[in-house]
Amino acid sequence: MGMKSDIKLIDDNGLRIDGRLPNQLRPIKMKVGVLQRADGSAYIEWGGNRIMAAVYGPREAYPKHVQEPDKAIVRARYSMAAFSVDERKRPGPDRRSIELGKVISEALESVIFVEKYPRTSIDVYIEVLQADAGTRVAGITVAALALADAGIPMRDLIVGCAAGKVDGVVVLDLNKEEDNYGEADVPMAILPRTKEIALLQMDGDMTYEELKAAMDMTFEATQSIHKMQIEALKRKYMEVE
Amino acid sequence: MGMKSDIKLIDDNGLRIDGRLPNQLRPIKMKVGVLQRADGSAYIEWGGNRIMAAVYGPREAYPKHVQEPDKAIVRARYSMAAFSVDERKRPGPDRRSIELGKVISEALESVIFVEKYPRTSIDVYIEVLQADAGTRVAGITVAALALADAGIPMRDLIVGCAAGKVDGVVVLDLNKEEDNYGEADVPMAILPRTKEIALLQMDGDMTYEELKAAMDMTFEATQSIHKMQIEALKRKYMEVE
Amino acid sequence: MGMKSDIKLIDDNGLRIDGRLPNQLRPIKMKVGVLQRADGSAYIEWGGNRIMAAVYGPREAYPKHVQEPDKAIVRARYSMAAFSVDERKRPGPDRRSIELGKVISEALESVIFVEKYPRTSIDVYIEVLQADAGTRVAGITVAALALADAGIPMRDLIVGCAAGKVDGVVVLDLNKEEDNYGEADVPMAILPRTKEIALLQMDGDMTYEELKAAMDMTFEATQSIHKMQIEALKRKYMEVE
Amino acid sequence: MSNSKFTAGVISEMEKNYIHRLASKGTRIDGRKFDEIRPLKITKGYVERAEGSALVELGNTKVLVGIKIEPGAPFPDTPNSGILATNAELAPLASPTFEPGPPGEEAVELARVVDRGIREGHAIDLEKLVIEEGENVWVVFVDIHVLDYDGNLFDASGYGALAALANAMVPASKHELGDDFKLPVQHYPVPVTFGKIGDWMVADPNLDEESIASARLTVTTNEEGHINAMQKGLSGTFTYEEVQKVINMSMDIGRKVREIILGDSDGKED
Amino acid sequence: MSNSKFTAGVISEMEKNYIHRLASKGTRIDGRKFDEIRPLKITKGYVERAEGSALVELGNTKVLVGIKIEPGAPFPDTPNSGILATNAELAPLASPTFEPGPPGEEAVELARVVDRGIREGHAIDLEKLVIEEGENVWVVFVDIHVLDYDGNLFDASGYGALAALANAMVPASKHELGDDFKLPVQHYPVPVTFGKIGDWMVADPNLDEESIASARLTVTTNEEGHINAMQKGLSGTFTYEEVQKVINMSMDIGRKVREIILGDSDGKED
Amino acid sequence: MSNSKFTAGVISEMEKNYIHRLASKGTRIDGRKFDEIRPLKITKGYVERAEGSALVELGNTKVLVGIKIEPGAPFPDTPNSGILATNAELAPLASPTFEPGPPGEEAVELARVVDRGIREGHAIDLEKLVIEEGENVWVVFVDIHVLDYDGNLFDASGYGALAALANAMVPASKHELGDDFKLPVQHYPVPVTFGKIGDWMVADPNLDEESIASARLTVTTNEEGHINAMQKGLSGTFTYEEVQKVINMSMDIGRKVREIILGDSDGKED
Repeated sequence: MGMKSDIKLIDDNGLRIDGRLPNQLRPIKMKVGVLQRADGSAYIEWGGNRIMAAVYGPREAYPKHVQEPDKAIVRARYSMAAFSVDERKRPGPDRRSIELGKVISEALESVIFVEKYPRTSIDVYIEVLQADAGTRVAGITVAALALADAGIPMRDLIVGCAAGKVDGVVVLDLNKEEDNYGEADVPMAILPRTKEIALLQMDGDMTYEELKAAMDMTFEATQSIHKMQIEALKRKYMEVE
Repeated sequence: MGMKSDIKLIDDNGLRIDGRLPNQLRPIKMKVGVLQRADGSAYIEWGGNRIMAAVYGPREAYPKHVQEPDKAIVRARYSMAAFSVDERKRPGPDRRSIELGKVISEALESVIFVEKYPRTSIDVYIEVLQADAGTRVAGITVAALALADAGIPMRDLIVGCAAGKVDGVVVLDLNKEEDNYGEADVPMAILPRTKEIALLQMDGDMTYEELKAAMDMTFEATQSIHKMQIEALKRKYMEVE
Repeated sequence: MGMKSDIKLIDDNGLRIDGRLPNQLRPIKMKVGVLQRADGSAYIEWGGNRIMAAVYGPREAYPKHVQEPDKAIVRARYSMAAFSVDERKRPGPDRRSIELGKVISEALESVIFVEKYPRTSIDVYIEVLQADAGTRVAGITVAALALADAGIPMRDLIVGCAAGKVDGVVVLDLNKEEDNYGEADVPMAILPRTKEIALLQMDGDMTYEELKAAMDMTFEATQSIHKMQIEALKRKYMEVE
Repeated sequence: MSNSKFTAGVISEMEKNYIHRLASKGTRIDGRKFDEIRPLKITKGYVERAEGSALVELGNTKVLVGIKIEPGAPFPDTPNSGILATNAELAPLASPTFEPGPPGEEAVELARVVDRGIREGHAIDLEKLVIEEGENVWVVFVDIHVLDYDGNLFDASGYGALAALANAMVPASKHELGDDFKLPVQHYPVPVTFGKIGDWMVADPNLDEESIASARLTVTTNEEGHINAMQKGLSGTFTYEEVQKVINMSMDIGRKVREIILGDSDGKED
Repeated sequence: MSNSKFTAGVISEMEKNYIHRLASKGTRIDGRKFDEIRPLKITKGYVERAEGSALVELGNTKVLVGIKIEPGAPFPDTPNSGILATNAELAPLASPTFEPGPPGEEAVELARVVDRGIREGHAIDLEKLVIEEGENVWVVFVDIHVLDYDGNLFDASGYGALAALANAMVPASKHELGDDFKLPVQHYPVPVTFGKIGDWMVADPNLDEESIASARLTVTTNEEGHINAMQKGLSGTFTYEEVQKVINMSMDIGRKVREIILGDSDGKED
Repeated sequence: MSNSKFTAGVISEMEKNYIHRLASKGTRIDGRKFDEIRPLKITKGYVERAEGSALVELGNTKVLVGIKIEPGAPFPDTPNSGILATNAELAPLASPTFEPGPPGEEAVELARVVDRGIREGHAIDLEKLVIEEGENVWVVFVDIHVLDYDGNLFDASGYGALAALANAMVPASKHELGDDFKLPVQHYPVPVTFGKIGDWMVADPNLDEESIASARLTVTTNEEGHINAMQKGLSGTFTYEEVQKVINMSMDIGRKVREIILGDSDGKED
C-alpha cells in the first residue's frame, strides 16, 4: 500500500486503469476437480491470478502431538511458485506466507464441521502459480471449492473478496497496480448464507465511512462470486452423472 | 580480549576508567519474583547489564528421549535481545550463546538436587536485555535467585563473578571497555558455602601468580554478592508474609 | 564436464597429462579396519583421493517411522571435509552430496541381504578427506570394504569405477583436470561376480559407440580393483589370526 | 492452525462457563467493564543503550520493545525512503507454552501486525531517513521481546513500539553523519483488540479470556480517527454490526491510550 | 535411502503380482506396450508473466515449469558464461506422501537430473547470455513445480523444462539492457525413463509401476543421437544388455517426444 | 545440558566401580599414571592439497585438522588483522552417538575452546596477514574433523590445529599476491585436559574415564609458562587447590607435547 507514484489510477471518466468501474470485479473462471491424487481440488483464474488448491483429509494428524481430541485441525498452507511474481521469489515460506496460511486456516475452520473428525487433520494447499493482487481472497474462494470436492461437510461455501481505496475512491477487487500504489486494501472472507465475516484484514488509511463503503461493496460482490462457485461445482458433478 | 588500543585503562592513581579500585565491584541491584507466568524469576542490574531469568520446572522433559531415568536435566538457555548490544544482534542463538548455555547448565546442575526429580527438566531462561561485560556470571547469579524463587531444592545459592587483567593490573569485574581492550578475563561461579568452583573459564594471557590473584579476588567478591542475593530473597518473601 | 579450456589433455603419444594410458587406472591403496569405534571401516587412496568409510549397524533404525517391517534400510551419507577441495567447502550437505548419498545408498542396498535385518538401519558414512575426481566410485569401493569389515552379509563385494571421454578419446578413471575439462564422465558400480550394474550415471556428450567403449573399459577395470579389495581384506584378517 | 500455542490447557470447562456467565451479567473475571483495558504502565528508556526503548506492562502482560537504528542500503524500489523492520520474539521465559527456536506463526503474525500498524499509519516519516538517495538510508529495527504473557500481545507490543519510537534518537554522530536527531515520528496509530466471548465483545482480553474467545479483532486507528489496520483472528466469525461496534470502541480506547503513550514518563523501572 | 517417499503404501501385494503377470504377457496395467509412453500434452506459456513456462501432462502426472531470467554476477571460473539454476518443488498438493518443508533427497535428485540434462546437452547457448564479461550475465532459473504425481517425474519435468526454455524471452528491456530476445536454445536433450519390472523394461512407468519396479534408468539423448546424461535409480540392478536396450529405446522415444516439445502449441489450457 | 551425547550408555555401573577402585590404588584402566597421556602420534601434511594439515592419534582418538587460507574482507573493527575461523565436525563415522546434522553444542564448544586457545595465545601473528589495510586480509580456516572418538577431543583437536598451522603455507601465488610464505606462527599454546574421578585428577581421560568423570578442566599454556585459556566442564566442581594442581600438571605435560608438535615428522601415514 501507498508507495509514492505519479500513476493516475482513476481516469477522468471514473474508470480504472484496466477499464473497470469502481464496483466491478475482474474476470473470474473456476474449475473443480483438476488433480487426480488430491482428495479434492480446484483451480481459479481471477484477473491475472492463477491459483490451484488441493485438499487432503480428514486424515490422521501427524505429528501426533498436534492432534486435538475433540476436533479436526485445519491446516492451510499458502505458497507462491518461484515464477509467480515479477522478480523470482526464493522457494520456501516467507513471513507473509506464514501469516496468510494462519489467517486462511482460521477462516476455513469457521465453516468446517471440525468436531466430526477428532484427531484428524484437513490439509489445504493453496498454490499461487501466477500472482496479480488479491491472492489470499482468491485462494480462500478456490479452497472452498476444493473442500467441497473432497466431500468435507461445511455449513457454508466460504467466499473471499477484497475492496480498497485508490486515488481517494473506494473500489472493489484491487489489481496489482492498485494494490501497489493505492491507499488501502480490505481483504475479507464471507459466509454467503449468514453474511458472517470469517476473515477481515485491512491496511492503509481510510475513514470510517470509506471502510463501510468498502465492506458493503465486498458483501455484494461475494454473492455473485458465490454463484460462480455453485456453477463450477455443478459443471463438475453434472459431468460425473 | 586483547584488541589493540591506545586507551589507558588504569590511570596514574591506579583507578579504572569508571573510577573503581582494582578490587571493586560495579553497582549491583537484584529483585526476585518479577514475572507472573514463570515458576520462578528474578532480575539483576549489574553495572550496565540488565538481565532477567525465569525458571520452569521441574516439569516432564520434552521431547521424551532427553529424559534421564534417574534425575532431572538442567537446561539453561542464554540469549541476548537484539537491542542489548551496540550493533543490533540478529535474533536466534549464535555459537557463543550455545556454548554459554552449555557451561551455565553444567554450573547450575552442580547445586541442584537433580536426583529428586527423575524424567523432568528444569528449564532456566536467561535473557540479557542490555549487555555490559560479565553477562554470563551475572546470568548465573540471577538464575540462582530464579531457581530459589521456583522452590527448586539446592545445596547452595551459586554466585558468579569475573576477574581479569587490564593494563597489567589484576582487577575485579571487568566492564565493557576492560573486556574489549584488556589482557585477560576469568569468569567463575562459586558455591559460597563450600567454596567449590562450578564454572571456570579463562582467556587471555596471565602468569600463574596473576591467575591466582584474580581467583582470590573473585572468591572474596562472591561472598558479598551472595549477601545481596540473600537480601533480595528476603525482600521478596518478607513482602509476601 | 566441458568447461572451455586450452589445456591439451592427451599428448601426441596418446598419453594423458599424468602420463597414463587411456585404459590405465591411477594408483590405488586400500586398508581395512582403520577405526576403533565403527562396526566396520576402511580407507582408500585412489590417485589424489583420500577417503574413509565407516559402517554402523545393523542397529535399530531411528527415528522409528523410517523402519521397514521386512528389511533393513541402507543409509549412505557422502560428505566432503571443508579442506578436501581447492576452495574451502562450507561444512554441511550440499545438493550434490545429497544426490550422491542417495544413489550410493541404492547401489549398496543392491548387494546387502537387507531382508535378514528387519527394522534396522545399516549406516554407511563416506568421508572424503581429499578429493581428486571419482570420489563417488572410490567411495563405493571403500564402503564395500567397510561393510565386509562390519560383517554385513552381502551377495558380492561391489566395486566402483568411472570412464569418460577427454579430447575425443575414451579413457578410464578421470583425474581432476580430465573431469573439469573433459567431454564426458560415466561413473559405474559393478557386482564383479555377476557383472550386474548397480550404479550408472553419465553426463557429457558421447555417441553410443563411445559409451559402450567406456562401459567395457570400466567392466575390465573393476575386476582388477576387486582383486585389490580381496587383498586388503586378507591383509586385515591375516593380521588378526 | 488455531492459536493452540498461546492457550493450550490454560483453562478448564468450569472456568469457561464461569466467564460466560459473568459476561451475561455484564462483567468480567477481573471485574472490568467490557470496554475497559487493564492498567497500562509504560516505562520509556528502559534499555539506555538502545536507540529507543519502552517496557509495557498491560495488566500482567509485560513486553519490552527496543529500537536499533543503523545505516543500510535502501530497497531498490524505494530509493528515497528509510526502512522499517519489525521482529518479535516470544521468549520462552514468558510462558510455559513458548518454546525456544525460530519464530513460529504466532510470532510472525505478531510482528507483521505491529509492523503494518506502524507502516500503514505512517508513524515514522521514512522520507526523512535518507542519508544518500538510492545508496544509504537509516534502517529502523523494532524488536519486540515478550517477557511475561498474560494475553493480548498485539496491543502491548504495539504500544511498546510506538512509545519506543517516540523516544528514539537517530545515532548519526556515531556513524560520522552529523548530529544525532530525534526519530521523526509523525502519527500515532494505536491498536486496540477485542475478544468475542459468546456474543459479547471484551476489550484487551487477558489470557483466560483469550483462551475461550471464539474470535478476535484488532483495529488500529490514528489521532485523526482514521483506520490504518485491522486483523481478525481465530476461527469464529463476526457480524457486520459487531465489526462496526468494535471499530467505534477501538477509536475511543485508542484516544486514551495515545495520551498515555505520549505522556512524559521516561526512565527506568524502580 | 530408498524411494519410500514416492511410493509408500501405494500398492498391495495382489496388485503387484497382477502387474507382473501382465508384463509376462507383454502388456501393462493401463494397456500400454512396453515402449509406449502415456499421452503427452504440453501447454506452453501457461504462466504469462514468467519469462517462459510450460504445463506438462504425462498421463495423470502434471508438472508446471516456469523460467525466470535476471541479471547477476557470473561464477568466477566462468566469466564468459550465463548461469543455469534448476530447482524442483514437490508441492504437497501433488501427493499425500509429499510434505511441506525444504526439498528432500527426491526433490534434489529430480532437480539435479533435469539440470544435468539441460547443462550437459548444452541446450542453452550460455555464452550468448553475457551482458558484461566477468561482471554481469543472465541467470536462467528453471523452477519445476510438481502439481499431480502419478509417476515418472524425471521425464515430465525434463519435457516441461525444455518446452519452457524453448518459449522463453530474455527480458532485457525491463532492465534497460536493449531489446528482449529469444532465449538461445540450441539443443533438445530429451530424457526417457524405463522401469524394470521383473525382467521387463517399461517406458514411462506410472505410479503403480514405479512402486514395484526394482530399478530405474533415465537416458537423455539429443537430436544428433548423442547421449548426454544417464541416471540409474533404485536398489535393483541392470545387465549390460539391458542398459543397451534401454538406451536404444530411449533414443527412439526421445525423437517422438522432441517433436511434441517443438510443436507450436502455445497458449493456456482451456 | 550434560554431555550425554558423548557418553550415553558407554559404561556400566560395574566398570564404573572398577575404574574408581583402580584410581584409589593409583592406577588407571589402561595402566597409565594419573599424569600420563596416551601415546601421541602426529602426521603433518596428511592432506597435501590443504594449506596445512595434521592427523593426530591420541590413543585411539583420531582427529584430522585441515587449514585453508583464502583472501577476504577484514572485520570492520580490526582492519589491520587477518581472520581466524575455527569449525569442528563431529563426523558420524567417529562414534555411534554422533549424528548427522548441524553442529550440536558439543561441536560448538569444541570449536570455540580450540579457537580461544589459538586466538588468546596469539599463536598466529594475525597482523602479518593483511594484504590491503581495511580491504583484504588472509582468512585462516581451521577445520577439525573428528574421525574416531575415544575421549578427550579438546586436546587431540588442539594439537592437530597447532601442528597443522605450524605446517601451513599461505597460498599467495595462487591469488597473484606474491610468493607463497609460511604462515607466521609465533606461539604454541598447548591444551591439556584433566578429568576428575572421585577425588583424583587424571590427564587425557579416555572415553571410559570421560564417561564417569564428574568434572573436566582444560588448561592451555604457552612456551613461556603463561596461561592462555581454561575451560571447566561437566556438572561436578573443583576446589581451589585442585585447580592449582591441574594447572601445574598441565604446564608440565604441555611442555612435552609441544616438543612432539614441533617435531619434524612430516608426511603421510604409511
